[in-house]
Parts: sequence; C-alpha cells; structure tokens
Amino acid sequence: MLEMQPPIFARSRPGRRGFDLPAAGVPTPGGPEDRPGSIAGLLGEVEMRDEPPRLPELAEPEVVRHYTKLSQLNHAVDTGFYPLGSCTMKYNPKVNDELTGLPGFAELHPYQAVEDVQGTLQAMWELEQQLLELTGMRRASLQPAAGAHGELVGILMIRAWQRDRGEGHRDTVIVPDSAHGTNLATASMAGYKVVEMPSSAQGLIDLGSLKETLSRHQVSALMLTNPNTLGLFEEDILEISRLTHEAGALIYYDGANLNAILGKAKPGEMGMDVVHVNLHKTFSTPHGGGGPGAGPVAVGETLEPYLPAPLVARRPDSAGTGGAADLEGSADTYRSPEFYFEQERPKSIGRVRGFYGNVGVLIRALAYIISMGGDGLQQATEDAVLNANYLRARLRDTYEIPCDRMSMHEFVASAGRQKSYGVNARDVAKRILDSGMHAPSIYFPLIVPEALMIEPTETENRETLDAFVEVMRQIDRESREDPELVRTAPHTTPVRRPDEVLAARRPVLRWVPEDPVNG
Amino acid sequence: MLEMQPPIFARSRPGRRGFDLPAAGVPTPGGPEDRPGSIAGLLGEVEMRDEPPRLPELAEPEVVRHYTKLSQLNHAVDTGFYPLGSCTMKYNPKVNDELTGLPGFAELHPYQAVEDVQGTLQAMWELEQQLLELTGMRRASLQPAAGAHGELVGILMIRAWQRDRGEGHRDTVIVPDSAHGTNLATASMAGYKVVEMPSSAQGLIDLGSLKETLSRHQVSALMLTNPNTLGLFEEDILEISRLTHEAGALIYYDGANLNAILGKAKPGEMGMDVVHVNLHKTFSTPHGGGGPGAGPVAVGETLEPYLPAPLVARRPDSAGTGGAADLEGSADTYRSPEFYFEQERPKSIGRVRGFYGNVGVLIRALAYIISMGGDGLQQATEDAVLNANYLRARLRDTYEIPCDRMSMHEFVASAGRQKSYGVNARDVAKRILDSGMHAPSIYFPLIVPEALMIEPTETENRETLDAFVEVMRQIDRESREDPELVRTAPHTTPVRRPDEVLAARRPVLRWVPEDPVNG
Amino acid sequence: MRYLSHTQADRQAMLDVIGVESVDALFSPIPEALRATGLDLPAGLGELETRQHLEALAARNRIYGGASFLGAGSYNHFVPAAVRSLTSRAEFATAYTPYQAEVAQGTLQHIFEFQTALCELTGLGAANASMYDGPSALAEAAFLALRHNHRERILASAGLHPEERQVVATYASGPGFEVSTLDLDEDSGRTLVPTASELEGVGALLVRQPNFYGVIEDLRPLAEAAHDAGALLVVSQYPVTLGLLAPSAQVGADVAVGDVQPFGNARAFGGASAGYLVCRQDLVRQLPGRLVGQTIDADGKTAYALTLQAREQHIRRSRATSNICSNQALNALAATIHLALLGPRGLAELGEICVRRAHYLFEKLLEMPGIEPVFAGPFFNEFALRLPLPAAEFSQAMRARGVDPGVELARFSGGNGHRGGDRILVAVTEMNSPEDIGRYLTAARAVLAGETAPDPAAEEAPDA
Amino acid sequence: MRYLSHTQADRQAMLDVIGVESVDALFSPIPEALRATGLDLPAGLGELETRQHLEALAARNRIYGGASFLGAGSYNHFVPAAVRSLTSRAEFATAYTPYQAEVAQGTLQHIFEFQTALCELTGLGAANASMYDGPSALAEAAFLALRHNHRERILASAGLHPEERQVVATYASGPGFEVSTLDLDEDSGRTLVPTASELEGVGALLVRQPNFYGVIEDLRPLAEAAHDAGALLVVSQYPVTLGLLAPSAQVGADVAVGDVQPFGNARAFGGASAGYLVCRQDLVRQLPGRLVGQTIDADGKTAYALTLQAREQHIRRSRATSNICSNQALNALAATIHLALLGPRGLAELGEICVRRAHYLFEKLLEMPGIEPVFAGPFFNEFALRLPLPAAEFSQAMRARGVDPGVELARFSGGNGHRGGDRILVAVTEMNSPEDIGRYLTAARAVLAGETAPDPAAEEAPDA
Ligand SMILES: Cc1ncc(COP(=O)(O)O)c(C=O)c1O
Ligand SMILES: Cc1ncc(COP(=O)(O)O)c(C=O)c1O
Repeated sequence: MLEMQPPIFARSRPGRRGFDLPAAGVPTPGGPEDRPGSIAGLLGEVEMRDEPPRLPELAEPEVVRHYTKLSQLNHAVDTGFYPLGSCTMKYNPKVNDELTGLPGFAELHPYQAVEDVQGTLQAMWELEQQLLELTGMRRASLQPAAGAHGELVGILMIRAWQRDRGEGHRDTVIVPDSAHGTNLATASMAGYKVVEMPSSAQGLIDLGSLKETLSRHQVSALMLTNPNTLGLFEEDILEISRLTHEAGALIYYDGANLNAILGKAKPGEMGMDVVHVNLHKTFSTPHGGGGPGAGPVAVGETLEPYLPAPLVARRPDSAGTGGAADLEGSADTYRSPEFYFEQERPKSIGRVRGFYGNVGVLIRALAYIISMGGDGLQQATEDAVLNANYLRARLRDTYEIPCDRMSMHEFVASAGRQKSYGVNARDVAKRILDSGMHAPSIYFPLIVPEALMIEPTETENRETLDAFVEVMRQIDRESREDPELVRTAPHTTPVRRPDEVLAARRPVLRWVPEDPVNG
Repeated sequence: MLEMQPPIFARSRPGRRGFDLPAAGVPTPGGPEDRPGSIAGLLGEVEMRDEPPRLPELAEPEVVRHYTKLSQLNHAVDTGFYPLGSCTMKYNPKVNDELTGLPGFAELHPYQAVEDVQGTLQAMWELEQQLLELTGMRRASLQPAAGAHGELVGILMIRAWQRDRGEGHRDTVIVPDSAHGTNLATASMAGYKVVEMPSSAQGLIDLGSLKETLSRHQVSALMLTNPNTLGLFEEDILEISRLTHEAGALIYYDGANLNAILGKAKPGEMGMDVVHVNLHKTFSTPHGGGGPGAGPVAVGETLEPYLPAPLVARRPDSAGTGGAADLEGSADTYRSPEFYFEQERPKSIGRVRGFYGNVGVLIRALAYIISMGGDGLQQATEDAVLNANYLRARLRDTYEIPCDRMSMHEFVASAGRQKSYGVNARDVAKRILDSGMHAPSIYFPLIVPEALMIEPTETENRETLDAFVEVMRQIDRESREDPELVRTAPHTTPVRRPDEVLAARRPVLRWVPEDPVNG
Repeated sequence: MRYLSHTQADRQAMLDVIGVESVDALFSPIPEALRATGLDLPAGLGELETRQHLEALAARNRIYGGASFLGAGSYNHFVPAAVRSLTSRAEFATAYTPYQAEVAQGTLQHIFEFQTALCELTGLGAANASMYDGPSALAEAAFLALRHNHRERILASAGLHPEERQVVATYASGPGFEVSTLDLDEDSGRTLVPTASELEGVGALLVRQPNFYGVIEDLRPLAEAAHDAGALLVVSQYPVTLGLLAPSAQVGADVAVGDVQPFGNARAFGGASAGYLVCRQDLVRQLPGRLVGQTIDADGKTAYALTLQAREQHIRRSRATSNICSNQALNALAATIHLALLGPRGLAELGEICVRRAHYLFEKLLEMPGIEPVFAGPFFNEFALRLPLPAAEFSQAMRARGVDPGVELARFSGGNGHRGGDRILVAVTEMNSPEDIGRYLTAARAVLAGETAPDPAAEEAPDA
Repeated sequence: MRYLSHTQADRQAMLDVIGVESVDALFSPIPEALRATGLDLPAGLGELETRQHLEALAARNRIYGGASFLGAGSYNHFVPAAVRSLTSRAEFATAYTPYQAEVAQGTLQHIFEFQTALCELTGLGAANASMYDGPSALAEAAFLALRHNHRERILASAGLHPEERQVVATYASGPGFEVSTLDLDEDSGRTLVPTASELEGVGALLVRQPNFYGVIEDLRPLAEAAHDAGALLVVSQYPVTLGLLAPSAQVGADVAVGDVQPFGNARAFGGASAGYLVCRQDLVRQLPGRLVGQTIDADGKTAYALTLQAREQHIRRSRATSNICSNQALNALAATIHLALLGPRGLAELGEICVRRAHYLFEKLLEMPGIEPVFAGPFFNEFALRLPLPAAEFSQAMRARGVDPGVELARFSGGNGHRGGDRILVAVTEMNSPEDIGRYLTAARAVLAGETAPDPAAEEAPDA
C-alpha cells in the first residue's frame, strides 16, 4: 500500500515522547538566590526561550512507522533500474556501509590527537593514492563535499594561481554549451564571467569556436567534461589542451563521468590541470536521496601548491608503528606517527569546509576500490560503456539519437519523433515511471531538444536493459496510438504530476498547524 | 510499484557470481598419485557430486534487488497496524537488534570455555530472573525455540514427573475447546490422548465439565491459556487449580498471552505448575515472518528437577571478576567464574535443541525488559488492555461480540451479522487488507463462528485504533450495500486470494526449471 | 516510556469511551486475591543506558576472530553484509507468519526459494519452511519416519552429535519410542553397517554426515541395510559439504536434516539459526511444519500460499504431524540469500577452501610429537585429535596465546565440560586465514614444548 | 567480480547487437595516444578480505567513548538506533536527488519536514534542504546577505570557529569580498558590539552562538547595530542550544546556519553531517540550494516537489544563487528523525543534561590549583580553560589515563596542532556520564599533582 502520509508534525500529540534521557546525575552548583539549581540560574544573563519549539511529539513506534512508510514512496537503486544520465546510479555495496559504521571510524572525533587517528588517516591516504593513479594527477584534496564543491575548489585554485602570476585581470571562464549547470554556477560564484561555447554538430567542442573564444576574452579557465554530457569522448582533447594552455588558461576537468574511462584514459595524460571526482557516482557510494557525496579534487604540478589545507601525508620512512616520539625540526608536525596532516601550505586557497571532508563517504569509496581492484574497475568501465552502447543500438529504431556515434557510459536520445504525436520528453519520462523503472535525465544537456539522457551503469544486467527497451518501445507505440495515456502519465504512482507552478507561485516550504491542507 | 517477482532461480544465468572467496592459501598435501592436490584426492574414498546443485547464479546487485523487492510485498508491524489476535504484533525496538548484533554476542561460539562467555551467561541469567519475577515461578529453561517448543518441554516434564511417581498410566491431557492448536498437538506429540472440554457460555472453563473430565479420564495435565484465546481472564482459576491438583494432575499454562497481565497477576500465584513465555510476543522480539522466536519455560517446585539441562547458574558468593581459579569439590564446574552451566541434573528430561536456545532472541528480550523496567511493563499491559477494550467498545455497534465482557489484551468479534448479507469473516479480513492494515486472526478460536480475533497491542496509538474502527464500519456498510465488493476483496494487493485448493491438490513446493508457470 | 504513545489524556478519553472510571476497572476480571502489587524489577532505562548495560555484557565475552577453530555443529563462516542488510529490512523482520497471503508474498516466496534450495542441495523432493535447529529437525525426522512405517524403534549412529542424540531421546521419551545405538568402526570412525537383527523393527536409522568426529560416512551401505529392513535412512548433515559431496538422495537418504547456520547465520552462542528437513516427495504429507506452495491467484497470476496445512496443528490439532508453529523463517531467509550469493561455484569453492586448509593444519599437527588422529577415515574440514596432554590444559594454554584450538571432547561425557580427556575436535573454515593457521601451529608447538609464557608476536606463516 | 553480472557470453552477445567485434572497439573514440594500459592498482579483494583490511584500519583509531570531552564543532551526542535503522533503508539511501517527484515523495517529504523543524528551532521563515556542513553554510549565508543588500564587506566575530572563518575567507576570495574581524571582549569573551564605522559598507555580520570559546553571546545589541547599518545578522549555531535559548529570530538574526551533526549523525572524523541555512521568509529567493514545497498533484492530492528551482544551477546556470547540487540529504534525514524522537521536551532535557554536567565539571576543575577560566561570560556545555601546564602535555597525560580532555586551542594557531599554548576547550554532553566526569577529575588531579603512572582503577564518583 503506497499511500501518502501526513507530515510528521501533523501526527504530533502533546505529551508523547520517543526518547528517554538519563538523569543529569550531578549536583548543580548554586545559581542566583532566586533561581538556585535552575538551568536559567546556571546560564546566567541569557535570553531563554518562552515556548518550546513545535517539534513533533511522538513515541518511537510512531516515528519508525512514519519514516518506514515514507521510504516506501521512493524509487531507489535497490528497488529498480535507475538510468538517470550523468548521475551514475550504480549498485552501492552493503559491506561498505557496514565498514563505515565501525565504531573505530564512526566514533572518531576530528580533533583527536594525530596518534589516535592513524587508521582513518591511512584510509584517506590510501584513497588519495588510488585516485591519483586513476586520474593520472599528482596530489588530491579530499575536502570537497560534492562535485560542485570540488569545482569551486578547482576554480578558486586557478584564480589564485593566476593572481599569483599577475594575471588577475583574466575574468572569464569558458564552458561548452553542453555543460552541467554547476560548471557555470561555480565560475560565477568564484567571481568570473561565464562564456558558453556552442558545440559542434558532432556534439563536441568546436576547435574553431574555442580558438575564437580564447582570443576574444580574458580567459582564465576552460571547464569541460570528458566524456561530455552527451556521453561522447572529446576526441580533440589534446589539441584543446594545447590551445587553452597556449592562451595562458588552465583546464578544469569535471570528472563526474569518470566511470567511462577507468583504466582506459587518464585526465592527467590529457593535459588537464584539475579534476574532481564524484565518489557518489563512479565509486559507488550511496546518493542518499541527494547526498552526502564527496568530490575530491586532484591536480597536476601547476596547482598543487594551491590545494586546500590540510592534506594527509605519510612519513616516507615511517615504520608504521604509530609511535609518539618527537620528530625534531619538522615544521609541519610535532610527533612522528606514520600519517599526519600537512597544515602549512602557504599558497593554499584555504579550507572549503570544516574538518576534513565527508570521511564516511571516503571510507566507502576506499572499500569499493579495494574490492574492485584495478582489473575490476577497468571491467566496470567496459561494462558501463557496453551497456550504454547496447541500449543505444537497441533504441535507435524508435528514438532519435542526435549524435549517434560510439558513446561512452551514457548517451542522449531525444523524444523529438514522439513530439510530433504530441508527447514530449517529460511525458515519456513520466510514463516510464509506470513500469517501475526510473526515468532518464530529461531536457539535459540543453543542446538536445527533448533530451533523454540515458546512463544504465555497469551493475545492470542484460535482462534489465532489455526490459527497458521494451518499455521504451511500448511508450513509443502508445505515443502514436494513445498519446493521452502518455501525456497523463504516471498512472500508478502515489501522486501524479505535482503542480510545480503552484508550488513556486505560492511557496509552502514548511508545515504550519493552521494550514487546512495539512489537516 | 508492488510487483510480483520471478523466483530467484528463474533469474539465474550461468556464470554469474555474487561472492568472491579468498584463495585457500595453503599448500595441499599430496593425495593419491593420479589426483595430486585435488580435492577428491584429499578427501579420499568419498562419493563426490557429479553435477553442482542448481543454486541460482547471480551478481550481488541482482540478489539485493530481488530480496528488496520481495520485502516490499510484505505487510509488517513497521508498515502498518497488525491486530492479529494471539500474536501480539507490537513494536520491535531497533536498538535491541543492534545490541544482539554486537560482535561480542554474535561471534560467540557455543562451546567456548565458560570463562570466555561470561557476558552471555550473565545476560541469560538476568533474563531468567526477570521472567521468574514476572511469572511468579521458581526456575526457567531458556532452551525452547518457540512457544510450541516450550509446551513440549512442559508436557514432557509433567510426563516424567508422573512416571517418577508411578503414575505413568495417566494418559490424557485435557484442553478447553478454545485452545490454540499447538496445545493439542503438543500433548499428542508427547504420546497423550487429548480431550477437549466445552467452554461455558461465558467463554470460560466450565467447572462442572472440568470436574467431570477429571473424573472420567486418567488425566495427566490440564493445559490452559489465561487470559484465554477469547481474551478473557479465567475468573475461577484458583478453583480450577485446586480441582486439577486434587485429581493428581498438573497444569500447563500457555503464556502466549502474558502481555495482558504483567504486573497484574502471576501464573505462579494462580497455582500453575509450568508456564511458557513467548519472547516474540510479550517481549517484543521481531517475528521475522514466522521466527525465530523463543519460548522459555518456567516451573514451580514440583517440576524444577525435570527442566532441560543445562541451566545457567550464578555462583552465589562470586565476586564477579570472572577469574579462572579452580573451585575445589564442585561436581558441576571445574572453574569458578561467576556464571556457569549446571549440567548434571539427574531428573532432567534432557535437551530439546542443540546448544542453549535462540540466544539472540533472549538478548533482545533482556534489552526490552531493561528498557521498560517494572513500571513500564505494567504500563504496557495497562495500555494493551485499554486498547483492546476501547476497540471492543467502539466496534460493538457494528460487529457481534459473542462474549461482550471486560476483555484483557484482545477480544473476539464475529462477522456473524455480516454473514447474513453474504460476507464471511474471511471476506472481512481480505477487505481490511485494502486499507493498508493487516487483518485480525480469523476462524480462531474455533468456538466462535466467523471469529475475528483482535489484538491491537499497547504500541498502537489512538488515531490508529480509530482508523481501524472506521475501516471496520465501512466494511460493514459495504457488506450491506455492495457485498460483492467485499467478497472479491482484496483489490489493491499484489495478488488476490491465491487458490489454496489448487495449491494443496497439486502441490508445487519447489521451483523446477521445466515448469512453464515459472518461465 | 518511549515505546508507548498514550498520554494520560488519551487514556482518560479512552476509558470514557469504554465507560469505566479507571484503569483498575479494566482488570476487574482478575480475582482480588491474585491482583499483583507491582513488580520487583528496576525502573526502565533509556536507550543510552540500556546500550551501556548490554555493551558491558558483550565486552565480558571473548572473541577469537579467525583464531577460533571450534566447530562441532556451529561454524565460523563468513556472513556477507548483504545478508544482514536484507534480513534486517523491517518488512521481513517485523512481519508474522504469512497467514494473509496477499500481504505476505515476500515471506512466502522466500520460503519457497528456501525449500527449492534445500531440494537442490540434497537431491530430495520436498523441504519444509524450516525447523528450530538441526537437532530438533532430526528428532522430527525420526518421528516422520516412524509415522510413515508405523514403527517405534530408532537406531542412532554413535557418530551423531551427542546433543542431537539427546534431543532425539528427549522427543522419543514422550511416546516412548526406543532409541538404540549403532557403533562406529574403531579404526575408520565410520558407522558400522547394522545387521538385519539390529534393524529389526527399526523405523528410522539416523546417521550424521560428516559424523561428529568429522569422518565422512559411506552412506550407501547404510541406506541399503535400512531399506532392506523397511527403515528409512535419515541423514543429519553439515550442509557446506553438499557443494562437493554426492547429494543425499543419490546415496540413499530418505530424509535429510541439518542446520543452515553456516549459511548466513552468525554463531551467536548457538542460536538462532534454522533447521531444515527435506524428504522424498512421496513422504510430503508426513512433513512437519509449514510448507509454501506455488499456485495462482484470482486473476490467474502466480502466487504463493501456505499449503498442505491439514498436516498442521492449527487445522489438524491433536492429529497434526507436529506441534511446530513459529519456526525460524528469518534465519532461513539469511541462508537463502547467502546461497544465492554463493551460487553453485561459490559453494564448491567454499568447501574447497575449508577442505584444503583443514587438511593442511591436520598434516602439520600430526608432525608434532604425540599428536595423533583419533580416526583414520576421510574428513572434510573437521577432525579429532588425541593430544599428549590433557585437552583442557592444551586449550587453556592455547587460549592464553590467543587461539581457541578446538572443542574438548570430554565436554560431551557429562559435566560442565572439559574435565579430563585428551581428545579435541578441530574445525577449519574460510575464516581461519593461512596466518591464523600459522598462529595455531606456532602456539601448539610452544605448548607442546612446555613453554609457559605466551609470545603473541611470533607467528608462523604457512610455507605456501 | 561480485558487483558485475555480465558473463563473457553476455558481453559477446551484446557486442554483436552493437555491431562491433570487441570491447576495444567501444573505446575507439579515445585517441590512441591516450589509451591507458591498465592500472597500477592491486587485484580486487573479496568481501572477507576487504573487511579485514578496513577493520584493521578502524582498529588503528583510538575511541574514548564517554571519556571523550572534545567538541569545537563536533559533538559526542547519542544517536538512537532507530535513526540508523531508518536512514539505512535502501529506499532512502540508494535514491538520487528527487527529480522525479512521483517516485520520490519519501525524500521530498522528509526534506519538507527538515525545513519545518529548522524553522521551528530558529523561529525564521524559510530553511533549505541542507548544505554541505556548518562552515560552508555560513559562507553561503554571507553571500546571501551580500546579494540581498548589494554590498561586498563581511564582518566576522572573532568568536567564529577558526575553521568556519577560514571557509568564509576562501569562498570570499573568488569574488574578492572583504572579510574583517570583530574582536571579543577580553573579560567576558563576548563579541564587542561594532561601531557604525566598523559596519560601514558591511552586508553581513557573522556571529557564532555559543561562540567558539563556548560563551553565549548577547545577540540583540549585535542585531541592532547590524540592522541600523543596513547589514544582516548571520548567526552560526550549535543547534542543541535551541531547545532552551531564545529562537534566533527573536533575538534579531536574519539568517541562521549551523550543522545538524548533534542530531542523529555520528562524529565520523568530522563528516558527513549536514549544514542548515534558515532565513527570513522575505529572503527566500536568495536561498542557495534545494527547496521542497508542498503543492497538489493532478488529482488534487497533497504532494511535494522541488520548488523555486529558478534559483538553482541546473535552471539558472551562471546566475544561480549557488553552485550547490548534491547536498547532505541523508544526514538531514537523520537529524529530522532524531528531532522527531526527541520532541520539544526531549530537546530541552538534552540541553539541560549537557548544561548541568558541563557546569559541574567546570566548577570542580576550577577548584584545582592553577586552572582558570579563559572567559567569564555565560556558557552552555563548552568552556575554555587556562591550565598550569602546556595543554599538549596535559592532554597527553590525560589520554594515557584514558580520558581525552578537550581540544587544545593552540591547534588553531597554525601548524599540525597543539604545539605550545596552555588553553583547552572542554565540551560535555549526555554521553559523558557522571562516572566519566569523575574519571576526568581523578585523572586531572593526578596529572596536576605530577603523578606519572596512570592508575585506571581509581575513579572518582561525583558527590551527587
Ligand atoms: C557532469 C556533472 N558535473 C557536476 C555535477 C555536480 O556534482 P554534485 O552533485 O556532486 O555537486 C554533476 C552531478 O549531477 C554532474 O553530472
Ligand atoms: C495461545 C498460543 N499458544 C501457543 C502459541 C505457539 O507459539 P509459537 O508460535 O511460538 O510456537 C501461540 C502462537 O501462535 C499462541 O497464540
């Protein structure tokens, strides 16, 4: 029974409770005479709350049932196919969740003494080494909490580098028009002007247009994604790299699509200066309905001094004993355990978050890479690309494929043909939901009309891919024979086409008890 | 999308695997010359398998998705109301699952040295003490794996006691006709004849009929449930006890319904000789879709010598240090840790399972009792009884309540009135499923026609009870206005009324690849 | 109390609806004389404090990890995280027995899959939904056999696990079935083939495979003898062997039982896991316990339901095949998932690792002075040794070195364990890494040499 | 490889459908020159071995349990099991951002509930779906303020957490916003109310509550000064205090940020948890990140959807309010569930326990020779002390006695931590039991007395 639930606040009844706390168990030192032992007395001249916050009041069974039922309203990787392009919805191994939950990891405080945290530092160090091998870069920061956060780090590093060389006047970042929105938003957040370059007819970066843009603007950086958001490998990548560098700019490589090239090509060898990696995509950590992710940023020689501090480092001659003897003469450390934080990095752009990153996500990714091994990762890439091309080959009859060439881990189809029957990409997507599958990404990249961006990932088997093809064909048939059915889809979900216009026109962003809608 | 799934065997594809094993990593000592190093060589003259068993071949993501989707087809306490009478479907606290999973509990081998297992022995000992306090008995065995298993232990103890006193000719166990099926099956499994006594018009044991039965048969034991399966407390329990004992028989108390009387009454004080307790009911351990449960058996003085061995015991003078110094002169132990197994119990009926019981279930129950405390358990009983009587009061208008008196934790309604519109208890139950709730137990106890046995439990809030009343009223209305709707219910479940007759006539108890049904 | 939702106001309002003044009135059916006055139990604890109490208990247990070599019916096998993740799903864990099939297809189908997996492993035709554990499954299997051939005698190999033998005896004590013993060959450790007179009136011949001492039995001659005498052969098994050894049906078993603990279930001090019971298809109506069958629903869709319930207590009552009601469904699910992850190749490989490592440790131990095998018969991953010192002393010294070296066999000759006796039963699994085995050997050598102080640093790597 | 399902046969069949000969052909778009030749990474490990590796790492960390008194932005609060159980449900954990609302109502609704809970706690009108963490939320809040009042100066209290101050500075470095500092009163430790000239051109005044040194700020005068100068007051909070202290809106905050780590999220070495950002209703169109709104569906049913997306990068692209895309949804869910379990009373009680225990420890420590408070202002559950010996020495000696006594403040004056300095920051929560506090006091007394050998047995019970 998939039924919508009232907001938890509407389930509240005064006086219920879901939690029993221990007694304070200590004597309370006297406060002022009139309020001895009271909390207000302890706190002194502080403004207290008049009324408690209206949090819900519920017993534990009610809370558990509420969220269990809410969860059932979600589609998820564990419940079905999720070919959401650019998002790499692959299987998230269960063992990685368990390992991250080990008390030795989960109960560690970020400011414990360095000799007390060697295990986690080693995990971070190992992950960094693995990412460097996979990307062909030199050093990485694990601090960014997501891909976009990594982008910001990358662009700020480029900016700092350029200012250092006296080129602070370079005020422009260029992106292909197929770029993900975060690329543009990142650049402007870092204070840049953004110039979008039109893609070539093949869906790739157009060298001519690149040259022209580089010459017409004070370009600081080019941001690109490779394979790009059409799932196509930028075949001219070496030339792009040469031209950009010659123009005095650096290249930011959006590594959200790294799943396509593990063991097949390395951004470092393409001449990229900085790369972010989405651990919550390629490296199988769960998306959590929107996070947490992690977006480590790896750099080459040019930008290494600018990485956010601190970095994790390993004493090269360390015996691995984690001892606590003093190390004379080191500016960065005061003890000599095997792993330590490199704090003093004078050119560093500084921190972009508190502490060290989404460490739990990092540990999951480490466990994944260890489990897969080099060969396994390469096989994953091969299967991801195989699956995408297989779907492309099988859907080609029924759906337009604007750039119908060998794709990498994803490809973009279009509902252009179906449009002529009165059914658009959104309608197709909604109708897919009726089959118990998730829809592809739609209307992205922007350069493909009625785009359906399909990324099956390597953890899907052939039966599932074939079933998806059947669904897509059926929807095509329906579009011709009964377009209304598709236009009014979905028909089997708990709700159907929430009114987004209403939501934006009259935003209801919180529950309020008076609101009759919530009863 | 609640969709039926093919059997996992039908998803198998040769060559897939969901598990990577380590290498043996040791040299293999030579076998016979012709098969050096082979497994067959190592094993010697042993008949090997010609073909591997046809287990499914799948990758881990496929297995995870399969069982995730299967799970979604279930109703469960965490997803909705579950008023299944006699089953006490209360909330199962999450923390208890976690605690049972602590490596210190989960990874313990049953034959580790006694000084290495003190924690679990202490847990078992503490639980026994708590159960004795709650039941008013003297000693308990935690070995039985479920309620029915506990019944078997109890009846075998009675049999052994009677044989010891030279009354082995007593060949009959009597049960009220309202008894749970396990009571009768247990008695006959232990080699007894079973006599069913008709209940009184009030739904209770009829003293006259008890006397008569006691005099007419060679009665070894009376088995009763109190409150009985109608949810009624046997008001004459002291008289029942006196009569039975005077007749030379003992009383077995089916404690499946203990939830009704915690802190309110104790079987020991009612004169009961042996009681089993369902930890998976009253003590909140999850039912697991049919198990594991645990059915500890507590006894009074008479039967104490007959309890299954071993029992857990505590050295009265122990310092609690768990030391390993030898204890001179003890027949039962060879070391002196605080807790130990009492093995030598010459009159014991012996074991009824391997090892010591469903220890993981015991630990959950211990955590529950500790969390609730004495007051909490009593409050739970009060609320359970309150909830049952509240529902009874509110349903009385629309459904017949054959014994409409103050009930304990459950009560039995009847669809007798609805039957006159052509709708029976099964139809009502099936129609309830359409509301996202579970149905009550039906057609039990046997003495109530069209029985609907309703046990809300204490962990349900008033809103849920009221919603259930609405559903029941609506079904009553439907029975009058549109009985066909009810007769063909459920309408919203993944399947509807599986054909049980077909299932029994042509039993398909396993998947076979050739079977076209499974395609 | 965090598990209860009523406030005092709720309670009062509900009492009003019921039409009574106070909660006490609800308990008026309980005679005054019996009315308890509270409980002598401490006040309830919050979750934090409950956790602290239980964690302190868990910390009083000693865990050996890969350095535990104990078996004897409970084995140290790896449980994949996916098993825990899936079995802990509330929809499986907090559901009841699938009485309302429409909202229990998840449970019904996984039981159907469990039944299928057991049939595949054993080669027999019909498995039930699970039993309490291996030993109680064996007792029920013996009863099944006696029901089938209307006899009252059980013949039990001396190679049964002593505890399962005891369980059979306890169950048999009720109806008064006779249980007699069939000896082992002193040399090989295999069960001696019974003579016709030994089998006189016997309905069930019970054999363990591998037997308690780890010896792999030759079942064919036992099956023949049993069948010639009109008895059924019931085999109690360590199911991990079934990836490599001939399926039970092929070597003549009529009924196979065992415990799926090795598949997806933690040792947990011996419980919970799940027993299984599989029999020849023609014996299906004698099966105890729940059975799930495949059928079709009102719309013709494939569906699952409890079936052949006329065998069960809730329908047949005193004439049921057993009194079993709750079984071990969630543990059976763990096994089904683990088997699905392993697949046929995984199961065979798992067996191979166990066999290879066990034989390696066995050979190496035999090189030590004074250590001898108890029996000469073939073994899988468990073997009994005779030691040159009391087993209790050996075990204690080994444990002081961090290795739990095996089960002292004297534990089973009564008493609270290990007093006297020089025999030990050693089991090796995939959890005992080559390093753990090396540690065992180093420690054993030191103990045999009479060294007193444990030296945890020095470990022996296998010469692989 | 257990996570991949294709067999070689599958692969070949699929290549045939694609119409290429080999897998290599699929990678033909990659220029030859770039084609990698394998990876210099070890072979994959099975689950058992992966687990062994990670378990060994976890074992290299030292966990202090209730004897850890570290705070400074990451707090040792109890996480109820129900939080873990629910957040680990695959439907929550393995879903993506709720782009397809029809199959993501679970995620959408819990975000809506999170937004509501934060509005209730702060008294402000609009909360977003979460930010990466507290510090990055603060930086985004500062940007929000500058966007709102079209200014380019940020004034930051010296009572900010040094790391959040650094994050603000890093973010500001891109567009070149100026960040200047507002000092603390040397005695009370409270932020000095800025003068009009200090506020000249300032768009955002950033204050922490309680501040980094644990001192509870008096926000009203700061708010007044800010508002008089046309700036917004942005408060960075420890949200546990909000069960007792006046809600942010009431004391003049325009924007409130913080980290919900204390609610349902493990410390986990500092991540992952979730930042929150709540602002006045009228600023909602300046909010960064995702927002969920309630609406109705095609059938008129209440439904939830992402809303006001025109602020976001995927729609507005270079003119978005932020580049944030993935946030910390699952950690926000943990907080929402924990808050639902606590309720208003639970949250207040939780605060009370922390306050009482902290003040007790504080008073007792001040009785010891040479220990002095750094500031005199009121505090909640965290306080800074000046010690009569180097803090690093104190910490090391305490840790040798099993107590992690607090964060050495010198850690934040650069370098790899704790060199020099005599100041320490101590936090107390419900996880630090009276016994743990007693242990702290006993150990501290011994350390101050110059005792060398730790004596873990002797512990001091509080004289409660
Ligand atoms: C191509 C591309 N770049 C960047 C991002 C941003 O990553 P995140 O959501 O982790 O910030 C995404 C994620 O959707 C992406 O697909
Ligand atoms: C009254 C009664 N007695 C006995 C039992 C049997 O308990 P179990 O299922 O644990 O064997 C039950 C359970 O259904 C019951 O309700």
